[in-house]
Amino acid sequence: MDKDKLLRAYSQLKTIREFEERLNVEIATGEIAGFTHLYAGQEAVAVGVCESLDDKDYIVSTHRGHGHCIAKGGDVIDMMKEIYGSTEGLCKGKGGSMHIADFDRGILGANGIVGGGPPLAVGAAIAIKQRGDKNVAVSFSGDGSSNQGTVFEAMNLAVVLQVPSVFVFENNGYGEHTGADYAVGGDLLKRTEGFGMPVFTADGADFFSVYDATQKAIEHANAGNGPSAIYAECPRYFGHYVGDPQNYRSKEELKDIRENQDCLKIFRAKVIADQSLSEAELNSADEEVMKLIDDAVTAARAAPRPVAADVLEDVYINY
Amino acid sequence: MDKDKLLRAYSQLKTIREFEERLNVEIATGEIAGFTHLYAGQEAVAVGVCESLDDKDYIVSTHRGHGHCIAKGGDVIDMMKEIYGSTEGLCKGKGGSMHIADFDRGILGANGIVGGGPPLAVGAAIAIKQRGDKNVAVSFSGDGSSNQGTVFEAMNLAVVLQVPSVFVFENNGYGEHTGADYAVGGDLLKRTEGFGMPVFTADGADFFSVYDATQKAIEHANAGNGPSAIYAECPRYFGHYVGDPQNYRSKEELKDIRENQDCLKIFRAKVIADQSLSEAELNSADEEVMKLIDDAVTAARAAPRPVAADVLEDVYINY
Amino acid sequence: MPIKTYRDALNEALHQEFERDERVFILGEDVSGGQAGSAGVVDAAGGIFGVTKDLVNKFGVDRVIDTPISESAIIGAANGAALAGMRPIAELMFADFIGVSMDQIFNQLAKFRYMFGGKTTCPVVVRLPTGAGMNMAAQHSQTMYQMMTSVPGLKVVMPSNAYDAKGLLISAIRDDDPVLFFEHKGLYNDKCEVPDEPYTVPIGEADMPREGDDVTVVAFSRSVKFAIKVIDKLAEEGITCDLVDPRSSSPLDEETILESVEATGRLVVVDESPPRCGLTADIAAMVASKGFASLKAPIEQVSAPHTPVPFARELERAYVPGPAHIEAAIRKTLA
Amino acid sequence: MPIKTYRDALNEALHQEFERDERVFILGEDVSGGQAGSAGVVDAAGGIFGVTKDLVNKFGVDRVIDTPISESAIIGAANGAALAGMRPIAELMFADFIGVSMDQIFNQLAKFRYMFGGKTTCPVVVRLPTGAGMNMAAQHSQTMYQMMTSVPGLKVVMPSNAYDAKGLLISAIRDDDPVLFFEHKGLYNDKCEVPDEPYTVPIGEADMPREGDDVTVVAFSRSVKFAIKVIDKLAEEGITCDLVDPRSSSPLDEETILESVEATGRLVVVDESPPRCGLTADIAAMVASKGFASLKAPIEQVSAPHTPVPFARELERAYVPGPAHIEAAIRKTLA
Ligand SMILES: Cc1ncc(C[n+]2csc(CCOP(=O)(O)OP(=O)(O)O)c2C)c(N)n1
Ligand SMILES: Cc1ncc(C[n+]2csc(CCOP(=O)(O)OP(=O)(O)O)c2C)c(N)n1
Ligand SMILES: [Mg+2]
Ligand SMILES: [Mg+2]
Repeated sequence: MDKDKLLRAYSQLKTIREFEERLNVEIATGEIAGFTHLYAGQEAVAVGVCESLDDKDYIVSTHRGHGHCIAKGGDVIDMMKEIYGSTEGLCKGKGGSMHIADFDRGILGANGIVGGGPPLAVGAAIAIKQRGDKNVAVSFSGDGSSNQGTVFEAMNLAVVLQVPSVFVFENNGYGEHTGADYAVGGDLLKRTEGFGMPVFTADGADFFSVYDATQKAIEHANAGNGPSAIYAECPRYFGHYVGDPQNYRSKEELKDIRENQDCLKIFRAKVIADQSLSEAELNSADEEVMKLIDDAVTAARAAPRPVAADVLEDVYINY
Repeated sequence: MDKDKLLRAYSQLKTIREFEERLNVEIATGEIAGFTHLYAGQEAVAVGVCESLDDKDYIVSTHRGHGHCIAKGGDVIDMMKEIYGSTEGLCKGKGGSMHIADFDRGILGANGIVGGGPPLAVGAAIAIKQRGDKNVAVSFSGDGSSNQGTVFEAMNLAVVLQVPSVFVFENNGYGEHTGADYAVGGDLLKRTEGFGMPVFTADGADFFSVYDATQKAIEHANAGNGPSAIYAECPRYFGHYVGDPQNYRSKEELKDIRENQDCLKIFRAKVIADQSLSEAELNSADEEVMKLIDDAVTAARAAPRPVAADVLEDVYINY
Repeated sequence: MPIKTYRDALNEALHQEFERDERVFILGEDVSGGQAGSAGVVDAAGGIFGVTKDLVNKFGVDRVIDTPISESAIIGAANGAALAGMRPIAELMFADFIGVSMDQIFNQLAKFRYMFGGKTTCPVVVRLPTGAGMNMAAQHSQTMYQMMTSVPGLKVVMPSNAYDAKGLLISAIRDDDPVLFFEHKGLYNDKCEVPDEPYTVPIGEADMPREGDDVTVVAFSRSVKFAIKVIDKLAEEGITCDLVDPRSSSPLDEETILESVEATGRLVVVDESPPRCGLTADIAAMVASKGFASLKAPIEQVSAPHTPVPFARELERAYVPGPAHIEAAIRKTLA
Repeated sequence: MPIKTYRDALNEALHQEFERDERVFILGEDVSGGQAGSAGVVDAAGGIFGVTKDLVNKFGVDRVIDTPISESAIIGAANGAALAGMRPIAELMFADFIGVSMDQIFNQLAKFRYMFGGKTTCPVVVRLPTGAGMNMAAQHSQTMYQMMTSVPGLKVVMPSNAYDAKGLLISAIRDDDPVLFFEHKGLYNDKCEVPDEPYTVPIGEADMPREGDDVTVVAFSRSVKFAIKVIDKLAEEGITCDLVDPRSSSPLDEETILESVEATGRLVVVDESPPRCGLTADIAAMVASKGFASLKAPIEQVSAPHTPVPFARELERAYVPGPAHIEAAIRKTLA
């Protein structure tokens, strides 16, 4: 990977992290409405996958969608505005955190329904195949989501139709307050392989590992071999939603994942060790990110607010 | 297996076969309303499973439910009456062929929704576990049904809760007009095993093979090891429904399954070869069955019909 | 003009729209039929009711897609393909099966345009064979469109004759919003004049197949057919009725209904769905709110009873609101 | 009498019914919470809204069952357990998630008793946190009960206060028919007097929290609270209203509504669902058909607009029909 790409990947990881860390603070002010699910800890998955994609590839995200959207090129400022509920937000304040979408970037939406996304991605993959394009349609699912019937159906349909879908499973150990080891019966990998598609396993705290797995998935699709899956274990730094007291997790776990499974630390260590990027370059990327996030919050706070009449727009009829 | 049990099993196989063959004829008279799906060809599965069960075990059936219901002890005459729509039918003429149920026999209903049954069976298994009983709750699913999300969800839930469910998959090669080889992505066995439960494979044309598999599934459950599955390939003798022209199947296939995959022939050959039953005994069982079916049709034709006011019964309120 | 069945009119609409726009495709169970069967054919079915007949022979398996029995994936895939620029048609074999795909219908398809701030539309047509009359019992006979009418963002269309069937389906396919298209199973064999060339019937404009002075009858789907029968009979007695067929319950042509009630002062609403939160209640309420001053008599609602659909012939016959029920209601409102 | 929140009243009902009948159990996502978490606790959640708090500590994981995220299996398992003699309670985390379990709700649960000819009942309670007000946007804010009211065989209950919440939940658990029990998220913290001992509030009997002469207001769920506010304010001006809280939309206490309209001649119906085939239309239609002679003015319906629920605070506030909308409607019907 060349230097520019590496720096870009790092910036993306850092942008997601800081976006989420900052939201965690800002939500406490009461300015942001609704429920927010933070992606911090899992950045290597979103960025590892999306750095292999371009605007003509599709992703379908989840309730925990900020990371996927940023990684796929969603505008950070417009995202922040959406989360604040401004009319300048990506969805004009109608969607909020759980429904961020950007169709020009191939982001077919975050989704508040667990398991809602994978069937949509199969549909996008059908579109790709019918147009004869060489692209992929990626769905993200969590460990919890992997138990939703719609996800199994989507995998089966993709296999039957041999469309270029990539099913990314992010096992962050929990679905809300329930451990994956409880809720996922049997073996997530074997369940997926049972559908007759390869599963590329990656280290979800290591950008490079996820990136490599994604390259394989794309090659598989481009060769006309249909769908595949990527399986990555990764840490969830925060609670399920902002405000979750997390009494089901031990202090040790929370400490350990920050210390030993921080994708930013791991990335930095690798690129410094093999001298592909310098500490100074990384630090200056950090600074740019911090400024971007600052700007985003400032802009979002100042952005125009919707008015009551806007409720009746964007639907084909009112009664 | 002792002689009585063997004779009983044979009679059950034969009863189902003749019930269905006769319906195929009677439907042509126009006396029977609605859609009817015949089970002929698959008898060894229903009987092989249900001969191991008693009234305190539960089954949940499918749209192709006659065989399961007869095998589980459903009254043949009352079933026939239901199919004819009489008030003396098992469901007072309100359900018909697709909704036969008999709660005293542990038959929690045929089901017109593909994939509707397996979650119900998991619920019955929860009931068994909570009461501390040593019973099982069996769901039947077809190859086509195995692709419905609800079926995957049911398997996962049963594994997570370690309840005594048995998931029987009958692969008769087709879901309506579509071949199982097309619609079932990957491998049905591996998909099922991926949930972490054993799958006992049986020859669906051979009663003894299915019976043995069922014994294993029950032992597994009784030992407190939770759910398991039975996988059986079997032939479907008729079309998907009575009237289906079956232009998607070759004449050779239809001939071959009658000649080489007839569970009645196979059963007879075995028990005669090992001298456990005589030809005469089998023939006299046949005669009894033929009479029973005749009686059932005669009774069903003569049975009382519902009246308009019955529409408003059996629901908690009308408006 | 050529006479065609409702079924063939729909089939023709599909052929013509497939021809016109290569982004149009269809997916569902056995929409072609025969995949991996021992006879080696892939045009075995053409849909269980024959509406997609021959499409696969003309347009191939990539555009006439047989699916596993996975309704959530069927609707979800249609939704995703539409977001990605296609014009998918999804077939549910029976409207009743909407239950296993309901989230993709009301939380996804219906909401995308609004929830994403108008930055996309989701032009999916879902075709749903609807209604009772074939003794298929509780899980294969429901209308379902009354529930769907309550979902903002969905258009809900239910043609009552072959001419409308073709014109409305073409409109539905060309519509940028999602359309749930309910085809009554009891109408597939009904015939009327249907032009060979493609044409559209606008969604949201009521038809008025009968005009009269005494009573306004509003009826949907197969009930229109029953209402025509009754109205023609009553005309012989000198009782004349406006018959409004809204063609779609959403958008609803309130104006045509209100104008008619203004003239007649009496309203009978007929639909095969159960009564609670149903279409008869919906229309009655609209008139009680917006056309109250015109009303000379209580509004009569003719619906199915509030029960599941029963199996036996005698029971189903009593269940479906037919000509006798409609006639009684018209007479009552005049009494 | 002790003052308790709606949430605690519900929790108390559950504890008492679990105690009374060992066939009662609950299943859902995180109804206990914490299974296989690194802290090794299994009472981490008690339901995302805390309604099932502490149940697991008293009754154990066999009766307080955490499930995977598989709503079809959750409802289906409840249905199957009920057919097998248990009295299950299923929790859907949000009413909106009914979409992924809808078949098990309307094709299975609702239909068993009828379809099987009355040979069984299916005593399942499904608890569904409902409604807008928390800025959770289109997929976490819907009422859904209007759609469920159209399904024959289901009872549909929506308590508007803590007292009713406890009494209705106990009735629901003891009911032999399936009950969909809608708990408004915006009411969980509301308080009133709630007896410590178990008691029942009958399902299908309306409450009348305000009595008056000028207008009949019928309101459901959280709208009752808004209506009380407005009615108390208008009383100071000398305008007095009957307020009917039906408590359940099905069965519906038609009599109480009709009697009140007979006395007042004016009707305002309020509900947070969208308008089409909704509860306001349903009640309006019922009165337009059965109470027409009493009506002195057009019926006013106060509902949400026919749009999905928007996210931003300003938008959601405009979306939910609140006191201002109700007041305007009451004044309009008197104008
Ligand atoms: C159909 C549905 N059921 C339940 C929920 C509530 N819910 C939101 S996120 C979540 C957990 C999802 O777990 P997982 O897939 O592992 O994703 P993670 O939150 O870990 O990113 C649940 C249960 C929902 N949004 N949709
Ligand atoms: C949810 C749902 N989708 C589709 C159907 C229509 N349908 C009835 S039976 C059937 C095929 C089922 O195939 P399989 O499970 O293999 O059972 P078989 O008919 O072979 O016994 C289909 C598609 C249905 N009844 N329910
Ligand atoms: Mg997770
Ligand atoms: Mg089959």
